[in-house]
Amino acid sequence: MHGTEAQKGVDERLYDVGELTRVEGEGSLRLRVRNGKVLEARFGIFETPRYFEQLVVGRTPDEVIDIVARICGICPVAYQMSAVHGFEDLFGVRIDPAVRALRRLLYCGEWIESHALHVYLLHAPDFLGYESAIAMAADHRPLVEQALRMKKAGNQLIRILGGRSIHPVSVRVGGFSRVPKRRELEDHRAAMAAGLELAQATVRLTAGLPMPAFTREPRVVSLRHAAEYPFNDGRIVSSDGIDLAPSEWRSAFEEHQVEGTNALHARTLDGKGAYLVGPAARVVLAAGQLHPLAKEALEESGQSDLIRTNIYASIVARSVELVHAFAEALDIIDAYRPPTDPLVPWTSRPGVAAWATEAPRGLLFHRYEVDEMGRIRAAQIVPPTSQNQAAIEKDLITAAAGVLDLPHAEATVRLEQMIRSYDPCISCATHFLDLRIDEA
Amino acid sequence: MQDQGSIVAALNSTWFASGLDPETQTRLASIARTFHAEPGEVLFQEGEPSTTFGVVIRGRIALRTLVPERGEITILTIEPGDIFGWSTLIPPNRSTSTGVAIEPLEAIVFDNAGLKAAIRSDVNLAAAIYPRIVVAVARRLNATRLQLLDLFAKEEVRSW
Amino acid sequence: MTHAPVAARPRVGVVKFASCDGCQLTLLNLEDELLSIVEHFEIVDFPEASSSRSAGPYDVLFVEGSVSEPAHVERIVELRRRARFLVTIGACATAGGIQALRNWGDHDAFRASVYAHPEFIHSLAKSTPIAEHVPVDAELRGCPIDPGQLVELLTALTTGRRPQLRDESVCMECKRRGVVCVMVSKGIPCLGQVTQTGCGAICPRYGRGCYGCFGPREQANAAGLARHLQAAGDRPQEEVGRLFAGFTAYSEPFRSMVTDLGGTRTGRRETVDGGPLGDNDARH
Amino acid sequence: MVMTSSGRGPKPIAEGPAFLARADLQVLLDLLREDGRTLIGPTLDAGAIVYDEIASVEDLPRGWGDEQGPGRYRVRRRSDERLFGYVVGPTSWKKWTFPSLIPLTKGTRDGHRVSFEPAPIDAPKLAFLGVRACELAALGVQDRVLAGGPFTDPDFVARRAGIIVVAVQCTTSAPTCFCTSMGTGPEVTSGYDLSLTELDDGFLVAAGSRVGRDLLERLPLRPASATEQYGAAAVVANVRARIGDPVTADGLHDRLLAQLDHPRWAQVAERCITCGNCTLVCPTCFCTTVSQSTDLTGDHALSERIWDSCFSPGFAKVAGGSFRSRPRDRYRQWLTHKFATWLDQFGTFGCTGCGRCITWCPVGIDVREELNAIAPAVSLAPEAAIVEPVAAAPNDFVAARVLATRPETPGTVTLSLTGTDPAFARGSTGQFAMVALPGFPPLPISISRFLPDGIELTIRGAGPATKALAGLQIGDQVGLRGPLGNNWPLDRAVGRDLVIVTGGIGLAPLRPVIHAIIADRRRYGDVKLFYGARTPVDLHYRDELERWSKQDGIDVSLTVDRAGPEWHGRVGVVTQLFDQAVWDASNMIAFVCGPERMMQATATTLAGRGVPASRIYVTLERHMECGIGLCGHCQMGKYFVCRDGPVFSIAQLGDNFGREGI
Repeated sequence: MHGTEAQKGVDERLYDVGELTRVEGEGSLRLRVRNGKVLEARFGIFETPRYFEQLVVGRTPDEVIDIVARICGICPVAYQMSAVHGFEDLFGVRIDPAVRALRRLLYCGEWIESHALHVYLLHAPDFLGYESAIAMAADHRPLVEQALRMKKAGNQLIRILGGRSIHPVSVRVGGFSRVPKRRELEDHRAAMAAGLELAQATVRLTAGLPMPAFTREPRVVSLRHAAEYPFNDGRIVSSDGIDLAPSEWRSAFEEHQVEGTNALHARTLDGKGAYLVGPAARVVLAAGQLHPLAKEALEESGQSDLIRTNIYASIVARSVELVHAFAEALDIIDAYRPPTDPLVPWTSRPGVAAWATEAPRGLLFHRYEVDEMGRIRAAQIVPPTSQNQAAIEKDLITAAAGVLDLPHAEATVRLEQMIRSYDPCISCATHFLDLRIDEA
Repeated sequence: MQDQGSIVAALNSTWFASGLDPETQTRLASIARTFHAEPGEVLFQEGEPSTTFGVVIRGRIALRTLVPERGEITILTIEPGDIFGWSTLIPPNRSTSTGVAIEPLEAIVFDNAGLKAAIRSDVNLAAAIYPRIVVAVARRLNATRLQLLDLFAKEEVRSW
Repeated sequence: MTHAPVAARPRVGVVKFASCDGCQLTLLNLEDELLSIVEHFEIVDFPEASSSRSAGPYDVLFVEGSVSEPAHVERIVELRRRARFLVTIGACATAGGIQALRNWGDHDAFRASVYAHPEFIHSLAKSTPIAEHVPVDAELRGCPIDPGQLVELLTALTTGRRPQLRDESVCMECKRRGVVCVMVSKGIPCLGQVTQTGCGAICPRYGRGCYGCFGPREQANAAGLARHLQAAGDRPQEEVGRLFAGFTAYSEPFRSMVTDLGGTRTGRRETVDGGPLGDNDARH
Repeated sequence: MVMTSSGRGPKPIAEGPAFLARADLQVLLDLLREDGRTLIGPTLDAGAIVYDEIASVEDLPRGWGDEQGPGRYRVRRRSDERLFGYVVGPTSWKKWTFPSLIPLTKGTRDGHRVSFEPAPIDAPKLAFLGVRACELAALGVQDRVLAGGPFTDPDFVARRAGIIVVAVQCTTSAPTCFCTSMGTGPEVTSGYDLSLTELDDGFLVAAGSRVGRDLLERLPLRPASATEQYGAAAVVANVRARIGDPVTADGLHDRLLAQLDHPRWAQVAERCITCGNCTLVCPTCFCTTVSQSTDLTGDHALSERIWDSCFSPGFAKVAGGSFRSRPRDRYRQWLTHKFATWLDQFGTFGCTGCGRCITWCPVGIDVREELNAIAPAVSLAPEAAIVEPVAAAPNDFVAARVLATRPETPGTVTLSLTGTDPAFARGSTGQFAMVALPGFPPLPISISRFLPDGIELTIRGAGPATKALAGLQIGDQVGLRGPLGNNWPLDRAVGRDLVIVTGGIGLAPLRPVIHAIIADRRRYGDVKLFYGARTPVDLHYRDELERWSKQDGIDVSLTVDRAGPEWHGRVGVVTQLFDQAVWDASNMIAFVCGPERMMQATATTLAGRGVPASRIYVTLERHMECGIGLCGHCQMGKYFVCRDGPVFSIAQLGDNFGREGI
């Protein structure tokens, strides 16, 4: 980080983090302010493009499920889910209800693993003033241990269903290549029940954290389902009236390339620009479908409003979703009967397979053109972080005002903390952003 | 002028010449002379024209070759009974290594011109000597192959 | 002292190149061991987990990801200089990863097809494993790496013993666990025979064929397997090729299989301003 | 018939074979469970009939059969309700008699002290239900290999003792069966406690042991009718007829060993993936390896024994590389072991004709085809293997203490150990010890000197384990097992001229020979030591070498591969020291030790100088893990180097010596 060069009469400050830490992937932050005016606010991402949308061309749907998982090591299940539901929708595959439940259970595992990781290991150190959870463990070992216990419970759940916690192998078009025996899930119940209590404690903990002042009311977008908290089904809705089938993302949104950009921004066609996806958006739009225990935790926290207006409070939203994921997982485990037909046969048909599901970080849209041979002809993948970028940059400017009076180092940390509130998944996004603010 | 009898006797004691028929031995002895050298004495130089062919009777000759930065490396020692200077008979007639006596040396040697003349003029002599030279050189070739394998070299140790 | 550990408390770095972060995440996923690991190892650089940074020197450096842009080439050479022990982790670092499928394609076409302004994009035509650029002391295979093998490597480091990473076929692990061969009993093509063990035979245990994410084992007779799969299962050549066109496709002999049999091809990403099937297609 | 063989007074129902209604089979299962036994039997799982824990008759594959062929297996419905209407599946009983993983030793390190604690053996009480004739034969083979001595595997012995075997006669066969050729079936004749022959509505039951007879008496039986007896005999006879005799086992041993250079080996290697499936589904393959693990402190180590395969790359690895680097070598090793050298070692074929290696070969290689292509004729009987008994179980080590350390050459050190296992006091020249440190694989190391209450080991720090050993300090402890292996035949050297040819650290195993000679010098004729090293500093035991030549009447000649000007000794390979020496070989015997290639060259030269192959002895290095012929790694032809060697005469080794890939 560079210091501040104050020249006569000019107070120019540069907040520069060459490589953001405690985020997934490689990104940078640069904010230049002169006399209180933001000259440059950049959330750069120098992750190399891996051309996934090209790699899947010519492959079969089941191969796609394996390949797109590799876009992200933290949320591989999300990629498998958007893809598999898209294909099943196109091919008209009717999956066994128990399979659908197992898919939600798998998603629960990923939310738990990802949220526990972010809340405690990546984000909490900002609030408590540590450089890492490892350093934090020296003073708050029990805290870190409970995080690890929750994380482990989530990872183990994915392991039972998919063989391993990262890039699980069992999700196939039509169901699963293998479904667990009842015993396998029952044996894991105790760990999940313990996790639920820890998650509830987590909401109390994060609700009690000192929230930096920050106010704005962004447009939020997420899936919403009449009966369920959104995982892999529901309609795409927004705080300002968008309401679409999960396959219709493109009727309201588009991607476009900005100069100096290594990938694509998402924006709405209505020209209103930035919008926010992720835990905060989901809690705002779908709180009604939260599991009773999660609802209860949210009310106790008393932060429903703060979650809407203060990005830093996303850590509370994330904690509430931890409670939901544990609670719903327990319900599914208790009700589980192995599906009579774990893997229903299907036949490919040409057309467009498009679907959106809720990754831990927010709405994840996939679109595949399938040819007569049942091979992918073209693909489009829109991860949450690319949808959030515009919002992130907007909030960077909003946040700027709040940090100018702080000591430089502290201010920089605060800005990083702001960006971390989005839990940006940069490997997913693989964008270069170069946002120039013209002197207004 | 040397005592031919003692030379024949010496030749007879060597692997190289023992078993040759008396006639050939006498013929050889007639163009041979005994030769003495002290330790450290250089007998021939790598790359120089090779002028003498010989058989070691006593002592030891080190065949050395110069490796830049590693200095003079001894690649072979020649023991009693063995021959040296075979390049004398085989083009381009230049020494393939430097020969240094490392123990008080006694040898029977043949001068380039005399030996070649004798061989040209005496088919039987040629027929008797060349096979022995070929065997000697083949022996060295085989030994060199084994040396090349560097059998006692330590195992290449990786970081693990 | 009979043992020769790398260092009293080795200084460890974790860095990434082109990758999904899943392999470094595996370290954070060692929930039971993590806290005692950080007692025995000093994690000096691990951007995904900590804001405290160090440019080395490292006693042990874990490298994730493949070399796939110009800047990577100098960076890995520099990192190698600062690392006593360089350990590549995962299929990207050890084999080039799934992104190495582009090595068969036309890179410019790739860029042009994804981006309206390809001239902005800086990436190499090929995605290559770390070992193609610098010497590597040890590698953990897999997409992602196996937590058990990671622990084995760490404990080996503290005791100075050679880590027990077996280079036999996946079948060995599969049969030790009593799994019924999916290829023989179900006719599912499986790369287990030519793939290096280490994962615990996950795919066969989960009713699938191995897709080779741990890469070819020593002397993998990929050609023999390919011949058998084509003949016995009378599968089209390209379908057999696609089996090898996975996460370690760029490792020989899988690479030759893909080159000879096909299995990967470049295509076209529909650009934002609409494609052949029209911009929107609502079926709800 | 077995039942009459029982000593007890016959009961009426036991006069002839008895009949058990299918509905009453559960009674047998209950009897076995009441006896506190876990039942292992056939059950349908994941599209195959596997052996697993079963509770009742309901778990059996009622009405299921199978279709098998090279590289292909499918279960299929039968038209009847048979419980045993299938042929052998992917599982073999060795899963319980010789599990794929067992804990071996707990090692702990406390400062400079080490200790080794053998893992307790826990052998469950089991009942095997549905064992076929070929599988009974396989259990028999395991008994010979693992319990036949001179060394036994305590874990196997304990497990085997806890098992009751209920056999079933084969009433159906698969195209992969060839028990008839291997002489193991299809008729169940011995090795069982009870045998069942399944008929349409029940079983013909017979007892094969006292235990079986006791069970028999508690079953609701009725005498079998003549028709039932005839029917039972007929179905089994049909099975034999259907299988025929696909492989001529007579003389197979010699036919096969005569074809070590057959082009077919290379051809099959193009199809063979060397995946190892054939060896792991085989009911008799017993090769294992030991894997080490430690905790983060390195003070607590665990070693476990897991199934290994001669098809795996690491299997034949030594410092210099793998002895069987080519797939063709691995396939040849496996096939020749199963059908030839196994006979030399254990007096029986390693194959029982169950056909698993054919069905479960993913690429469908048919061992019968290969045998008939490679070895199609007839000839003699095998010669017996040499066995030198020593030492204890593979999992125990006795901790010895380092008394002194002496650097020999750069990277090589000699350790004097004391407090060793008393067995070492009886040890002799040429033997080796398995040397262990917690967390490291035990290593076979030649004993370079026998002391009154200890031994010396000379160690070259090459890999981590040898480095750790070479780094031992005075007072440190190390685990030893031994002495192992056979001796240099000094008795044959008495009254003869002895030539010792060695190179580098190869002098270590011969050092005790020289000590022994010096101790009783007059009994031997001329003793010549030809010793080669890489460079002058690589010569071991320099002070001793001088003493030997100056005062002990040993004629010592040294040579090095390369040297600087300061060296006035000989330069050249060791063979040149004597390939022209004038000597009388008529009464000569030679001991040779060094890198294998050097020993070949030496043996060739010695033979050329008139020393008969029967009097040229070499000591072989092979990858060894157990040191007592149980792990299979060090096999060379019909020998296990650790057990039958390491010292062999060139005559013994024949043209296997120096042949690639043996």
